Amino acid sequence: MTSTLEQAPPTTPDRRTRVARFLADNGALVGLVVLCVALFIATPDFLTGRNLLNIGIQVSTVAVLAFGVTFVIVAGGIDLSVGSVAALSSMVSGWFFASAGLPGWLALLAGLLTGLLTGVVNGLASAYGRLPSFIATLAMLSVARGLTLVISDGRPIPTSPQVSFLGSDVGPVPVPVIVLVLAALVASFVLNRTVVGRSMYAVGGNPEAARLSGLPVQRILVTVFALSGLFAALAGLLLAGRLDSAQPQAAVGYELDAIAAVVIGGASLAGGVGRISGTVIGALVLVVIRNGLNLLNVTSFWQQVVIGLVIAIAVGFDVLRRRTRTG
Amino acid sequence: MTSTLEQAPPTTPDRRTRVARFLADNGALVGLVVLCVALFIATPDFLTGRNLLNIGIQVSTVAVLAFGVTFVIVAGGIDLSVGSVAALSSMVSGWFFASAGLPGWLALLAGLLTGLLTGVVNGLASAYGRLPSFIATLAMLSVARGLTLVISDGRPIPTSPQVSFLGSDVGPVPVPVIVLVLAALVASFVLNRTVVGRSMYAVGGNPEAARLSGLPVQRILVTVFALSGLFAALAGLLLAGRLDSAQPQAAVGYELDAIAAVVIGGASLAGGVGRISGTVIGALVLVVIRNGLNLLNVTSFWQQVVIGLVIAIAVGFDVLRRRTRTG
Amino acid sequence: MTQQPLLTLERVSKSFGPVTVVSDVTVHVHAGAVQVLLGENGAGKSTLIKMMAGVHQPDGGRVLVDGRPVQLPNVHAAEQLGIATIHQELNLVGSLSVAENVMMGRIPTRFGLVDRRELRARARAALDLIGLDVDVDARVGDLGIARQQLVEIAKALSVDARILVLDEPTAALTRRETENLFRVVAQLRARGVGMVFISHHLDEIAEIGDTVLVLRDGHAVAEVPASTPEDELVRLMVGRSIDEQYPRGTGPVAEGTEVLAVDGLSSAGSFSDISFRVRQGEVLGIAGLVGAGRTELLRAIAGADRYDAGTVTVRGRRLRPGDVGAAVAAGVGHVPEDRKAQGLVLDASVNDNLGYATLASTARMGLVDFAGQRRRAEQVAGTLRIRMHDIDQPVRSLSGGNQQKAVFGRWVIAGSTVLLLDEPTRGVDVGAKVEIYELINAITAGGGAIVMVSSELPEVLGMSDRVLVMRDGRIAGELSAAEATQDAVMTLATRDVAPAQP
Amino acid sequence: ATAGCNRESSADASQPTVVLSLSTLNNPFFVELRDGAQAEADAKGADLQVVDAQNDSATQANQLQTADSASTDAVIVNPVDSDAVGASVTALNGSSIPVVAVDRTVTGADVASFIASDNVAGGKQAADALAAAIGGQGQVIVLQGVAGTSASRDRGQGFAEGIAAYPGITVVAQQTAAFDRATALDVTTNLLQANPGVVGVFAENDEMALGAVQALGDRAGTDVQVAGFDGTTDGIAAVQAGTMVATIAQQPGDLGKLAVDAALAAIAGDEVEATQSVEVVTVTKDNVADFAQ
Ligand SMILES: Nc1ncnc2c1ncn2[C@@H]1O[C@H](COP(=O)(O)OP(=O)(O)OP(=O)(O)O)[C@@H](O)[C@H]1O
Ligand SMILES: Nc1ncnc2c1ncn2[C@@H]1O[C@H](COP(=O)(O)OP(=O)(O)OP(=O)(O)O)[C@@H](O)[C@H]1O
Ligand SMILES: O[C@@H]1[C@H](O)[C@H](O)CO[C@H]1O
Ligand SMILES: [Mg+2]
Ligand SMILES: [Mg+2]
Repeated sequence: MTSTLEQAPPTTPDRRTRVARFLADNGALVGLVVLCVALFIATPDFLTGRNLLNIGIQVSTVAVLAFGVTFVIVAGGIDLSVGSVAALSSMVSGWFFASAGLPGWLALLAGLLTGLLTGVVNGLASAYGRLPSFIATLAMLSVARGLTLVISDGRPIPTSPQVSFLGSDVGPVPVPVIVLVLAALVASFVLNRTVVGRSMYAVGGNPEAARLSGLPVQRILVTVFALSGLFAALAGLLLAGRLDSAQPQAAVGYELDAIAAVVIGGASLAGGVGRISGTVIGALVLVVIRNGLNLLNVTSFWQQVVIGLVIAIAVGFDVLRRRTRTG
Repeated sequence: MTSTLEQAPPTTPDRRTRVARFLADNGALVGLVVLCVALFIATPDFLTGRNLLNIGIQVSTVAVLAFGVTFVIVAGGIDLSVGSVAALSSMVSGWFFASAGLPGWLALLAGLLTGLLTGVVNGLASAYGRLPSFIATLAMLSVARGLTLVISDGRPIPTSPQVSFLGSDVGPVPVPVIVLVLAALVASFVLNRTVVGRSMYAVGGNPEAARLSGLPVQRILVTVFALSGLFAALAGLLLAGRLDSAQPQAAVGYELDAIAAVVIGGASLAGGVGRISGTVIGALVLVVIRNGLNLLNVTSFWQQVVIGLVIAIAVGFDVLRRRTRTG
Repeated sequence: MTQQPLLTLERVSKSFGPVTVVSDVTVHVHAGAVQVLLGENGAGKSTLIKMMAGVHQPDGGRVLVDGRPVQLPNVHAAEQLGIATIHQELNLVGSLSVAENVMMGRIPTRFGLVDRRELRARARAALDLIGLDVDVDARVGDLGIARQQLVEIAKALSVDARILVLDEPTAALTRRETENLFRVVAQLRARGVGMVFISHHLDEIAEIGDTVLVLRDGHAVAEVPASTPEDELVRLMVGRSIDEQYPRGTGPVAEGTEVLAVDGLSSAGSFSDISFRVRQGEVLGIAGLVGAGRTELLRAIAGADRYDAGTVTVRGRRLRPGDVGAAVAAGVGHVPEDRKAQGLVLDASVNDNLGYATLASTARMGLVDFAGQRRRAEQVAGTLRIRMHDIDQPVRSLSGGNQQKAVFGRWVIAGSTVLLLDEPTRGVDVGAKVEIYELINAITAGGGAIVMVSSELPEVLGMSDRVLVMRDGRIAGELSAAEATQDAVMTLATRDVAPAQP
Repeated sequence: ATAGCNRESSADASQPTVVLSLSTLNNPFFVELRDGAQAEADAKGADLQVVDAQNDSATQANQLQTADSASTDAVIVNPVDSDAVGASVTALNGSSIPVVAVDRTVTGADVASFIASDNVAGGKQAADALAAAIGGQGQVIVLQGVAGTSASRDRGQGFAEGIAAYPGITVVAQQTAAFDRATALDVTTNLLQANPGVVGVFAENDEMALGAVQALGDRAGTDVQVAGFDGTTDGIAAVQAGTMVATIAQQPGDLGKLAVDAALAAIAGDEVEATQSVEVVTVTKDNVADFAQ
């Protein structure tokens, strides 16, 4: 999308400190901080340990989904299927446990594999079948949701204890928060330290250059979508764990939240740009607004108005900051 | 999105006939024709005059929405707000008629103006505020829906006779079909014949080159989003006319359908490519599948699976055709 | 050279759709030798080397490596056989670092993970080879096009290749970088690397080439030693001789009115306190080394970038900073240095690309003048001899030199009277260059004014009435046409003056 | 059915074809309604074609239009919105295809029969049940359904009217959780931060009530009482387990069954009752055994 227009103006990276660099790379952070300070002033309930843990739990699903989407967007694609894939994965896991009688941990594995598999299908369709990823994953959005409904016959299925564990606490710390942190570390590690991760930036930034440099572009794309499917499955299992059941309508529409988190976090839909830390911030922006509006008991009609404005303003901070810095 | 990867290889258009050119430019047409033939064989109810008119009516809303989105996508942006803007516009129109007592045609005009205005706001935010259009219009998606609920207090509002007329018939011909045809002609005229329309292709293809050629990129972007808002309003009024009421939850999620219609019609989300005839075909693909599956009484869970597969296959035809042609 | 060639393209042909662009051509690449490919824009040089690089597959004929027929289905296959290629167009990822770009596809790993230290070290070594002094951690997108070209070269050099293919590597370079490159080429030759070299700078051919294969319209027309006189090469290439390479005739109108005035223009980090005037009929050349700030200056004048201080005045009217539209309306035309990123909408047709600057001005009631546009485009395409088979073909499918002509042609159609040219003849063949120079003459004869930035010093010297030399963002000196010699310019360009920025 | 073109139906000619247009199937309530209808259709030898409007009035209009042009003998409609469906039903009236409304009414057109439970009354019953459980005292929160749906409007209205009778009870927060369990979990968690003293929750459906139970953890059924609406399998189970204090049981299976009966009667030209209301029962610990399967 209007690549040049909507991309960050080039930064001049010489001799900047690490902190400054982090700030520069994570634009929406300023927006998030402003949002938090505003909520802290507006309501004493916001900055309590308990509420912060709640936010941690609530952000876990969308953030984990969004990690997968980050890979895809960095590589220049889009994944609309993550919400449906999350639902399908948890449903398959639930079905293997409840109806097929598989041991709980195997059922959990089956769920993850389901996500991986749907991701591979997305990847094959877009890398080898040459479908635009928007179309390939839109098709999967519909197919995966349909299969979820077929498997469940539209009814929730109870989940295995292993999945339910994902929704519980270890001591004072909620498991979703632990999973979130681990997933962020893994995703960030893959993106920054592995060859395939670095290659994603090349494929998204300039696919022609990537190809002419001998990168296996198609295999990288399949990996990217496979990872997205895997993270979607993990998100789906987290959600099922929290609800103690796999819901047929779980995560409907979450793809938009996940993509929004990635873009708020500074990634460009044109590809080649994006970081996991940014995605975490983007997801937090979305969750903190909703949490705050609930705390403030803003009526539900006005909530939507406010959510929209806050998203625009949070990203606006980033734009403003970049513009003043580069003159 | 992976611009080079997902784009059509360049075409060699020498001395092709107009028909061949039309076919080449409207890839999904083959998919649509195959789909229709299959349905014709499968059920006698498909190819009746009555059902074809129904399809015409059913396609009108999503096609008109998608015309507006075509401008935006050609110019390299995206518009997620069209569904909400459609709802808001019809609601404002309904409110002016029912609560403010404006004459029906003025109320209709107020609805169109509402769409135009929200579009201008989207355009300003993305052209001058430098928000990625994904974010600007995502914010508007939320704000416009919220305002719709606020205005209506969550209740449907009856519409003016002028709006209801949009849902009626003139002799044997449904008004939505007439509006659809007129809207397609206007949109196609704007895109192909006017300076601003041709400029959209340049802006979407390479915004920097467009700017350095002296094209007023920012003003063009504002126009693009304004047109999108206007067409969304028209779609909203059509919908309200068909339902004889402005619904607070009207057109939820239609943005994805509209974008899908544009992309199935051959446009690239990377910008610079797209045509109104393609969008019509894309919208027809979506509507014909749903109509056909209803006629065939495919159970609703499986329907979603089939819809996904058909979308992928319809676009796959296009990809296949292009690949064999260019070797 | 009786030994077996490292690489042979044997009677290869290639067509795109109905158009045959290479037909029955044989090329040999020998160890320790530089095979030059010469031909007009669109003659098929790049297409030929893409068949060596595994980008295109020949429709007819064979590729032989060490005498054995091979298949090169993709770039990777070519690399495996030790073939490294510098393509004519830049192939870099702007959002990645210099180091990652240099090592792309060959990122060093330790325990399966990116070995950053090794990555930087190897990239550094490759950059040192050609004498490019940039931070290996800098984003490539932040570099100017000349430095990007050097990164591209370093990328190919860092491969331990047996065969190195260089498609117009010097087009974006000044003499100094070119010399560095040739030094490396000489070293590689000594080590037995076989090379293919393409350039439109004929003087470079004798300097580093061994044999020259001349192509015309996709056919091989002659194979001659690189020592062949330039005139003869030109004749072989274009089928006629060129009387005068730089046909700059009359200078500026003596008392011509001032057309462009730049006063105290400054932009932090790019250039500082630039003032000059250009009169009717004048060609002002701007010379300088890579990174001297010439491009930024030109962009600021054209309205492409904002600036911090100073004014730009065209025929007495001050131009609003950062407003290209206003500049265009005032008769300013700007040929940017990077045709692919800044000049062209690659997927749009040649016709459309030629018409963008005149889209609005030729419209009636907001409607596009299609017939007139096509007429104008066909005419200018003829004048500039843009080689294509259809004016509606996407500009992406034109050869590099012809793309460059399309950017120039846009402003010819617009009738611009103040042309800001940034490397206007990059990649353009000798014949077509003369056409461009003739157009420059026509514009100045009609009372227009030209500012020309070029890294090709002979071009600056041959076509300018006056030369400004920039160094570190400042004007280091001004030379009249008579004073301007290669030495005088280089002295100013490299003399130590206080840098613009602390 | 007035298509006039060809009338050869794919189904057995003796088998009447009934189209059931549901507002959504992404909700156990409607799944149970469908199952009730399907079982009855099978028993009576009718061909039931189920379509899912996915909570979108326009999709429903499209589907009803499609039904009108196909070989349909009767239509059962569960409107996404009562007003919006009027035009489509009018068209069916014009084609003389009998229409039965189920769960939500149709305004502005004729229906052979309307089969439903009274959502406003149900809302009042929920208020009474919740008030009884918390002793007529304390703060409560309300989880609203999808904004703008008639079910949410009517239940909210009924609850507000009902709770007004208890001056000791204050509604401290009303927030939408979109009829969705996961959303309700987050929203309830958040509301509890701002309102730690809450003793009761009314959710406009069971899915949201179950989300609230999840958010409350141990406090559900002890410190805080949760009342839901629908009487879904999970909801009934929660009442049995004591985590929910009450659910207002509609009997979706019965709704479906009666709707099919009414449609078949209308096809046969028999007399059909204009409105049939299905009992809305307040299910609490006391009577839950009658509802549990
Ligand atoms: N993908 C393509 N589709 C159609 N025509 C093409 C394509 N690629 C190249 N051509 C045509 O092939 C011809 C040869 O192009 P090529 O790039 O090989 O020229 P070149 O000799 O390298 O020219 P230059 O000196 O300008 O770089 C040109 O006329 C060009 O338009
Ligand atoms: N070694 C260096 N590292 C980083 N920046 C540099 C260096 N040398 C010069 N620059 C900056 O680069 C900018 C010059 O831009 P640019 O390279 O486009 O100039 P140019 O004269 O047009 O050269 P080119 O031939 O590359 O177009 C100036 O702002 C200058 O301060
Ligand atoms: O009656 C139904 C159910 O309560 C469902 O949970 C939401 O929609 C209503 O119409
Ligand atoms: Mg070339
Ligand atoms: Mg330059």
